[in-house]
Order: sequence, then structure tokens, then C-alpha cells
Amino acid sequence: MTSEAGLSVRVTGQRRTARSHFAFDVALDFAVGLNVLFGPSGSGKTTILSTIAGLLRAESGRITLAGRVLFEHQTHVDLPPDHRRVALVFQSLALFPHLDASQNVEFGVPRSVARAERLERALGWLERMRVGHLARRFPISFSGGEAQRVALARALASEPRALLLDEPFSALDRELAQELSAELIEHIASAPIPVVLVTHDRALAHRLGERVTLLRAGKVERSGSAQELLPEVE
Amino acid sequence: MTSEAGLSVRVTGQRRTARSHFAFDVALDFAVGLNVLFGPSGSGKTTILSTIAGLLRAESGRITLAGRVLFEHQTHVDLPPDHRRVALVFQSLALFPHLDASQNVEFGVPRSVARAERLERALGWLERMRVGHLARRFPISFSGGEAQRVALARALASEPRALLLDEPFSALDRELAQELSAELIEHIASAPIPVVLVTHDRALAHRLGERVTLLRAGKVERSGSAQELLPEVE
Amino acid sequence: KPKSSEPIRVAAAADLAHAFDELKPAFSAKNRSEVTVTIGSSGLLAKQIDEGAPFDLFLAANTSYVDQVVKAGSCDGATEHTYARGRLVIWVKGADGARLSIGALAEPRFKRVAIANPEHAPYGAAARDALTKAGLWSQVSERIVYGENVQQTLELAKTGNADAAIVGLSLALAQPVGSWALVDEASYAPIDQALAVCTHGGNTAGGRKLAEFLNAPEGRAILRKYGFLLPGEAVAKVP
Amino acid sequence: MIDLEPLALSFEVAIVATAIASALGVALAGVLTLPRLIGREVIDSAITAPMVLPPTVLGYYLLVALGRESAIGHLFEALFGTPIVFSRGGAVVAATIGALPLITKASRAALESVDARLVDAARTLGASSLRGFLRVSLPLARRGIFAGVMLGFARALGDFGVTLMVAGNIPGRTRTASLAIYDAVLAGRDADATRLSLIMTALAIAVLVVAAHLTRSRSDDI
Amino acid sequence: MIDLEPLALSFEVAIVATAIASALGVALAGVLTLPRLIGREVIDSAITAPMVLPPTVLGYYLLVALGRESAIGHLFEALFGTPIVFSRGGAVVAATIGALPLITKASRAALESVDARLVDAARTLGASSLRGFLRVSLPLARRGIFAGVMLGFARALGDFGVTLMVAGNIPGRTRTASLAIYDAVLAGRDADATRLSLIMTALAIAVLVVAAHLTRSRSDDI
Ligand SMILES: Nc1ncnc2c1ncn2[C@@H]1O[C@H](COP(=O)(O)OP(=O)(O)OP(=O)(O)O)[C@@H](O)[C@H]1O
Ligand SMILES: Nc1ncnc2c1ncn2[C@@H]1O[C@H](COP(=O)(O)OP(=O)(O)OP(=O)(O)O)[C@@H](O)[C@H]1O
Ligand SMILES: [Mg+2]
Ligand SMILES: [Mg+2]
Repeated sequence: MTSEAGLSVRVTGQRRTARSHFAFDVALDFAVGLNVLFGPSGSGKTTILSTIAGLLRAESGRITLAGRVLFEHQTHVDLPPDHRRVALVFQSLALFPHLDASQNVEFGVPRSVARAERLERALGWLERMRVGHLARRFPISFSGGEAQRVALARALASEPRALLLDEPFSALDRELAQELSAELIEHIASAPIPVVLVTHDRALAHRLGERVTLLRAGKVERSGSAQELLPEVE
Repeated sequence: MTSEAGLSVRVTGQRRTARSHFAFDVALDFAVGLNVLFGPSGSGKTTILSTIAGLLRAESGRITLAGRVLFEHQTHVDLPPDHRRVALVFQSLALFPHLDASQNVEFGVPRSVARAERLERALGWLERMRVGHLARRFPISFSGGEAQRVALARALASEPRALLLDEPFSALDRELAQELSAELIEHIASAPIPVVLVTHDRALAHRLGERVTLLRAGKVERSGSAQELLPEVE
Repeated sequence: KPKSSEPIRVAAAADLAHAFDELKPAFSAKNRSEVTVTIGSSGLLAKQIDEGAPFDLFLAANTSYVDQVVKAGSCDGATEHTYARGRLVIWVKGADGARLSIGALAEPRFKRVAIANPEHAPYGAAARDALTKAGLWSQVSERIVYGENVQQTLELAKTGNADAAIVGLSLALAQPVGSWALVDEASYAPIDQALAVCTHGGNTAGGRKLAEFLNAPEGRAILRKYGFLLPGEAVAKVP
Repeated sequence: MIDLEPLALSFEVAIVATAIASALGVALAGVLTLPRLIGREVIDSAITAPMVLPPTVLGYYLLVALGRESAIGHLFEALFGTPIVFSRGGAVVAATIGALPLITKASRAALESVDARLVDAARTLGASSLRGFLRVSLPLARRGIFAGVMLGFARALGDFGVTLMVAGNIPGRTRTASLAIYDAVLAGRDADATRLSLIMTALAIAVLVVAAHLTRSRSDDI
Repeated sequence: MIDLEPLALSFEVAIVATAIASALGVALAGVLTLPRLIGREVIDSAITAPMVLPPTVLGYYLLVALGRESAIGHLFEALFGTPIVFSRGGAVVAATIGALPLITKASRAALESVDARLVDAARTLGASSLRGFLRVSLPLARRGIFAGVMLGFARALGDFGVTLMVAGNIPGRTRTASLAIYDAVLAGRDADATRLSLIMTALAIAVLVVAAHLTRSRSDDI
């Protein structure tokens, strides 16, 4: 049921260390617009986003984005992360500590953009995330919520064809979360790409999610609208 | 209005880098039991917790815990963090990457506890935080919510005289957050200490917070019950 | 207090390396005492002896280093004497060295000439003397490359990186390759090599015995064989 | 009066050698952190191994390898018209070889300690693995790399044995301070040797301190 | 037949010296990261500075400083009844001095790269600053420290000039492999020299590779 421009993910895989093992097997279709990925802690949300971004290699299956094959086990296609044009806001944010906020965001701006314009754009994104005042500051001095917003700005600035957000508002107060999700929706309207949002916040899921997928233990449990899936919101 | 066993914080201070500056000036009284610290991103919540824990030095004022002076500018008292017995769950968690979950928690168990018993206790805390199965695994393989729970277990295991929690449930789903906060309340009942909980989650604040303090731009804006301060919860 | 179990420890100049390969067993066969040899730059050895290095006998490549250790009280002045005189040769890697004279070094085919550092190596000082005497110093000095000791100097030519080396005869004789010609002995100050028995070792008596052995016919024969002139002997033919 | 020419030469050679060894060492360290490299530890150890030989002996082997009768020596002489041995180039080669293992090993350790998630982040932002290396790994590894470079510089400055063999000891041309100090000691000019040693040490400390402050003030900003 | 005694001696001396230099170097590095230290860079550079002197000359100065007529030498001889110079102790001192700056500088850089928040976390959990250092900073800095230790070991194994002067080149007592190789060269026993060099290099590579694998498998678990 995926649209031509959507993100289709049908993969199996696993993560293992000497002492643990986690397997996943999912078929997910993320249409253009907002998609909420919901699930208990440890159900594999981050794992699946990493697999889509190309940071983890799936063991079988296929990932396509807007018709383009990012990964296909059978044909040995496995695009490296930098060729996938999938931006990921990490749960751990992963801001570059040696770059200030504007440089962090500039890092994401495509190299095709003229040098002079890159800073402009970076500053623009910081403004939209309400952290323009941090431009010349380094991540070590950001508060939790400030860092989260810079990470969002950086991902958005990279003009991705798909955007994966791993609990991007978890450190923000409600007002700010609402403002930023509004910005996000506005952005999607102008650049129609699939956005996958991982969140534990049911209220947010309700507000944003026409499409919600419920993950449990590495498998899709159900998918549908927020109303159907998460009725018991306060 | 602080009880004898409470945590009294009356300090001013600042954080600065070459490119930024943030000043705070607060008078806070945290009684035994749960206290919620609420405030927008960047209002200084983390900064104040760090100051209480002794990781940041206040510029003036006084911090006492259960009648014991932790910091007093005038008399040049400034106990080092390890003498304060104040446990802090960092927003960034700060798990030790070279230690497995049980070792992380064991690190917190007081040295006065017999060696053989320390591991017991560590495992006990992991169980109570629903991450007993992670005991022998290293932090790199934890999901966001798993890491958060190990960090909680570590703080609790240190038998602190005050517990500071910086958004400890932000990566947990609602059910889990509820379970763990119940555990926390149970713990406080058995060991009556002040607990300061930073959260953006209004529902959680309502459920837990008889006492809520609202911080804004490094100053206390108001304090009172959750009903009074945060009425607009969904 | 000499202990018979203590070996006789000898500190010897670099040009004696090969001679000692033969001296050692010859001496031990007669005296039933073990000899250990430390080869090195006489200057460094002298400094070490001054700081108490446990040597019983010091064989330098000149006399002044021995004077120095005697003056410092580290070696017995009564035992100081010249045991050999070194001889200078021009050594080349090819087979045409036998007819060389020092004057030939002016030829452009000698792009690089290696000599030991004249500042502190006795053979180096002699080499410079000889070149100066021949009136070549100013011409050749541009093309000189210095080795820290004769052995290294020879190495520079042996590897083909210097076209000729001026070194001690003792060394030239030990080479399986190359050819050489003696430098006129009148053109440089004699390379008199002195020895002295030293006091910081554990076997001074052994040191004395070895010194005597070097002066005895058997020892002298070996030194002669390795290209040294001996005290009290006229300039002899090269073996 | 003390001859300052060897000092100037030493610093000149050490700076050039450190620059070369840094570029080479960091590149090697980068290769050594490639995920699918075979024989990683063997390569690393082989780069370190020359350190265990006495420098003059190492120098001797180099003299043979680079000398006028070697293939490399022939090639070099054909290309540049002058042999590499007994030249400043030889001194630079000698100092570079001394500095290389220090820089490589320190850089590798620092690069391996960089948080892999940051490089991952760079990749998802469209950075090639090379760009991720240059713009993320390298700057984050800077402390360790810099420590290696400073060690390399000190080692290059102090090289004696290898320089002696490969560059020769030619006054005004390849007589570095290290050689000059040694000569002075052996010639019994102890006062000269001590004076030159002290100047050398003091200058080296000054350079190291200034370099440390220069690189540190940049990161203090952060 | 090749005399293996110098090889055994070299490894013996290098292992002891590396152990001493590691303890000392890591402790020094710890001191160098103390927040309120004055003259940090000067101290660090002063530890590195001996590297810029020709080893034999450094050895000569050490010989004078530790010699039987020096205060230190007297003290040592009074305490242990035997002089430190021209002994294995002297060889250990020489190798230690060579290894120390490498270990110190690499360790300091690694320690400074440790995430300060982790040490903070340890402190709030009741760890003294010493415990925080030992249980958190040190293990997290292990890669860099280990790189320094391996460099230090290679340097200790290969020390020539300082050992030559301080320990002397006394057969059976202080003749390390490095000295034996040099001796072979001086005596024109080129084949011996090459053979010993090869064995030495191969052994060093083997030790370094094994050590790298041993330390790595521990952290692969994580
Ligand atoms: N490198 C790894 N090796 C082994 N297991 C891993 C590894 N990384 C994660 N896991 C396990 O895989 C499971 C899924 O992890 P993942 O991070 O995807 O969860 P999540 O849904 O994002 O959870 P959270 O909401 O807590 O962040 C967890 O049980 C985790 O312990
Ligand atoms: N080291 C620092 N130097 C300068 N300013 C800093 C530093 N650390 C934090 N700040 C600033 O101080 C303010 C308060 O930061 P703090 O981390 O206490 O906020 P917070 O209330 O915890 O916010 P959040 O909810 O986003 O975590 C922020 O504006 C932040 O930018
Ligand atoms: Mg996750
Ligand atoms: Mg915060």
C-alpha cells in the first residue's frame, strides 16, 4: 500500500553481541507525510531506523525510497548511508562536539549548495527550531532541549528524501514540541517526503499521527490511525 | 518552610563560555518525598541539579541537606561531590561504557557494603527497574529506555541522601514510566529522602507532584501543587 | 682484590676489534682466565672509565685518552705505555686501490671521500693531516663525509656511497672485499696507541697479565699481523 | 662563540620531517582503522619495529637501501641529479623514520577512540567516508594526534644514529645539532656540548609549550 | 651459532623498564590533567625534552648524574651496596628514560579525551577523585595508554645510546641485543648483525601483535 514516493521497508535482521541477541522482521510502508512508530522500550524502533539509514545491515529483504532501491539482499544492493539521503536524528543526538551549532547544521547542507549560501541556510534552520541564538556556541554548553533542536535543524538542513526522527521532542516542553512539530508539518508540506517519528508521547502521536505503527519485540504488532491504536490517551 | 530532613538550596551562579552566559538565582526548598522541577528548555533545571550535586560551583549562597551544609559561600564550605551523597541521574545518563550493567550499578553501591553483597544489591536494583536481563551486557547495546533504567538503578543503589533525576523517564513508554515511578515512590517511603524530578511530562507531574516548582530563565517563577501550576493538562 | 672467577674486562678502541678475535683465545689458552672485550670509541670509553666503569685494561686509539684517565686516577699511570702504532690506508671498494696515492683523491671520480671525524677520532686527525700535507685539504674538504669512527667510515665506502675511505690498516686487512694503499707515514703524526691498567675492574692482576701478553712475542705477532706497527720496531713491511 | 648553524639545520629538518611523518602517519592510522583490513596488527607492529634496532644499525640498512648502488638511490639520482644520501634529503628521511611510528600509533589509538556514532551521523548527513574521516574523526582525535606529532617532532629533532649514517656528518650541510653535540662531547669540548645541549633543550621546550598553547586555545573555546 | 643471551637480557630489561615507565608515566599523566596545575605544559615538555638530545650524550649526562661520584650514585651505593651505573639497574634506568615521555604524553592525551561527564557521574556516586581516575578515566583511556606503552616498550627494547653510556657494553652483564648488534657491526660481523637484527625485529613484532590482540579481545566484548 505504499505510494510511489513512499518508504518501503521489508527486512529481517539482528543485533548481537557476545552476550545478547535481538532479531527483527518487519514489513513497513511509510507514506509521504508523518508516520508514527510506537512501541515499548527495547522493541526495536531505533534498530529499524538505523537499518533504513544504512548504519546497520539487514540480513534479508528490501528497502526502497521513492522507487529507488536502497537495499536489496538478493541483488546485493546496499547503498552506503551517504548515498541514501535519509536523515536520522539520533536518540543520542550525536552532535559534533568540535563544531558550533551553525557548523553542525552546515555540515548537513548539501555540498551542491554554494558555499556562501550554506551558512545562510544553517542559520535559517536554527531560527526555525528556535535556537538561532546558539549559532556560535558549541554543543557542550547546550541544554538537553537545545541540543535536540540543533540536531533537528541539522537533519532538516540536509534536504533528505526521508527523515527519521528518534524521539526528537523528548527533552522539550509541550509548547516547544508543538511549535516544532508545526514547523515540521509545514516543511513536509513544502517538501513531500516520508517522515518517521518515534515517540512515546501518546498526545503527540494523536496530534500528528494519521498513521501509527505499533512495534513489539522486533515485529509489527498493528498499524492504523492513532485513534484506533492508542485509544487510551488521557 | 523546609523540613529538617529536606534539601534547601539558596544559590546564585552562572555558566559561561567565551560565547555565552547564563545566570541563575534561586531559593528552593525540597522536602522529603517527591518534588517536581518544571520549566522550559534552557531554563536552568540541569544547571541547578549539577550545582546541588557539587559538579558546578555556586557563586554565593548556601545548600543544606538534612541540616548538613553542602555548600556555603561565606564560610567557604564546598563539599566535593563524593562527600555530598547526592545521586544524580544525568540527562545524558553517563553510563560507564567499559562496565556492564551490573558493574555500572555496583559502582554506585556504597563501599561499606560487603563485597559479596554488592553484586546482589546491584542485581536487585536492575530487577526493580525491569532490566535484570541486561546485567551482563555493556551500555553500547542498550536501547534508549534500557539505558535510562540502568542509570536509575545505579543512582538508587548508591543509597543517596537526596536523589536528583533529570528527565529520567523521557525515553520510556507510559506503562513503564508508571511502573518505575511506583517503584520510586515505594523506595522513598522506605528511605525518606528528598527527590527532585525534572520532567516535561505534565501528566507525570500531575501524578507525582504534590510539590511543583516552575523555573524560568534561571529564576523560580512559582511553586505550588501541580493542580495550581499546571492546570492545562490534557 | 682480584677474584680469579672475574673475567678480565677490556675496553678497546674500534680498530682492535679484529685483532682481539685472535688475541682472546691465544691469551686464554695460556692463562685460563676469561677475557671480555668492549669495543667502542676511545673517547666514550675514557669518559666511562672516569665514571667508574669496571674495566681492567684500557686500550685506546691514541695516547691522550689514556693520559686523561690516568690523570683522573682511574688507571695506573705506572702501567701506561704505547702498545702499537696505527697506520693509515686509502681504501676503495674496487680492485684498483693498491696503486692509489693520496694525491689521486683530488681526481673528480672521488666524489665523496670518507674520513673519521678529525675532531675526536685519531685516524680522522691523521687523515686530515695527510690531506693537508699533500696540499689537498682545501680541494677535498668539500667532498669529505665524516664517520664517527673508523668502522663507520669504512662502512660508508663499503656500501658504495663514498668512493674512498681513509681508515686504519687493521680494518682494511679484515675486509673480504676492496683494496687499499698505505698513506705515506711521514705525512701524518704517528697514531701511537697507549694502554693502561685500570683500577675499577675486579681483576687488575688479570689486566696486568693481558698487558704483558700484548708486549710479549706472541701478542706482538698478532698485533703485527693485524697491521699495527710495534714499539721499538722499524717501519716494517705490510704482511 | 657557539655555532648556531647546526641548530637551525636541526629545526629545519625536524619541521619538514614532522610534516611528512604527520601526513603519512595520520594517513596510515586512518588505513589501520579501516573496518575490513587484514593483518592490521602486523602492519602496525611492522611500522613500530624499526624502533627496536640501534639507530646506527637501522641507519646502515637504510644507507644500503637508499644508497647510490640501490634501486631507490639510482632512481632518485636519475630524477633529481643528486644522491639522496649525504644530503639534507637524507637527514629528512632519517628524522621522518624516527617520527613515523610515534605519530602513527598515537593517531590510530585516538582515531579508534572517536565515538563511532558521530561518524555514523556524518554519513547519514551525506558525508563520504573520507569526508567523515577528515571532518569528524580527525578533529575529534586531535589531542592524541597532536601528542603523537609532538613526540614525533622531539624524536626528529634528536635523531642521531640514523642521520649520522644516511646523511653523513657534513659540516654546514648535514651536521645537525645532535651530531654537533656528540662531536663536541667526544672532542672533549664539554662546555660547548653542554651549552648546545641546553640551548637545544630550552628551544625544544619552548616550541613544545608554544605549540601546546596554540592548539589548546582553539579547543578551549568549545 | 648466535648468542641469544643479549636478546634475553634486552627483553628482561625492556619489560622491567616498561613496567616502571608505565606506572610512572600514567601517574605523571594523571598529575598533568589535574585541574589546577601550574606550568602544565612546561612540565610535560620537560619530560619530553630529553628526546631531543643525542642518546649517547644524554647517556653521558646521566652517567655523570648517577655515577659513583654523584650524590645519587653515593646514595644508591650506600643503600644497595652496588653502584647503579654499569649494571642491569643502569640499563633499566636508561630504557625507562627512553620510554617515559612516550607513555606520559600518549596517556595524557588519552586521559584528557575521556568524557568528563563520566568522571562527574563517578564522583556523584561517591567515588573519590582517585577512584574516579582509577576506575573510570584509566579504563576509558586504555587505547591511548596502551599505544603509549607499546611505543615505550619498543623504545626500551631498542635503546642504544643511553644504555651504552650508563650501563656500559659489558658482555654478559649489560650487553643488550641493541649493543650486541652494534658490536657485530663494529667487528665486521655483518651477517651476525643482520641475523640478530632480524630476530630482534621479528620477536618485537610478535610481542606487539600478541599484546595488541590480548588487550583488544577484552574490549571487543563491550
Ligand atoms: N548492539 C546491540 N547488540 C545487541 N543487542 C542490541 C544492540 N543494540 C540494541 N540491542 C537490543 O535490541 C533491542 C532493540 O533495541 P532498540 O534500540 O532498537 O530499541 P528501541 O525500540 O529503540 O527502544 P527505546 O525506546 O528504549 O529506545 C533492545 O532489546 C536492545 O537491548
Ligand atoms: N557550559 C555552559 N556554558 C554556558 N552556558 C551554558 C552552559 N551549559 C548550559 N548553558 C546554558 O544555560 C542554560 C540552562 O541550561 P540547562 O541545561 O540548565 O537547561 P535545562 O533547564 O536543563 O534545559 P533542558 O530542558 O533543555 O535540558 C541554557 O540556556 C544553556 O544554553
Ligand atoms: Mg530507541
Ligand atoms: Mg536539562
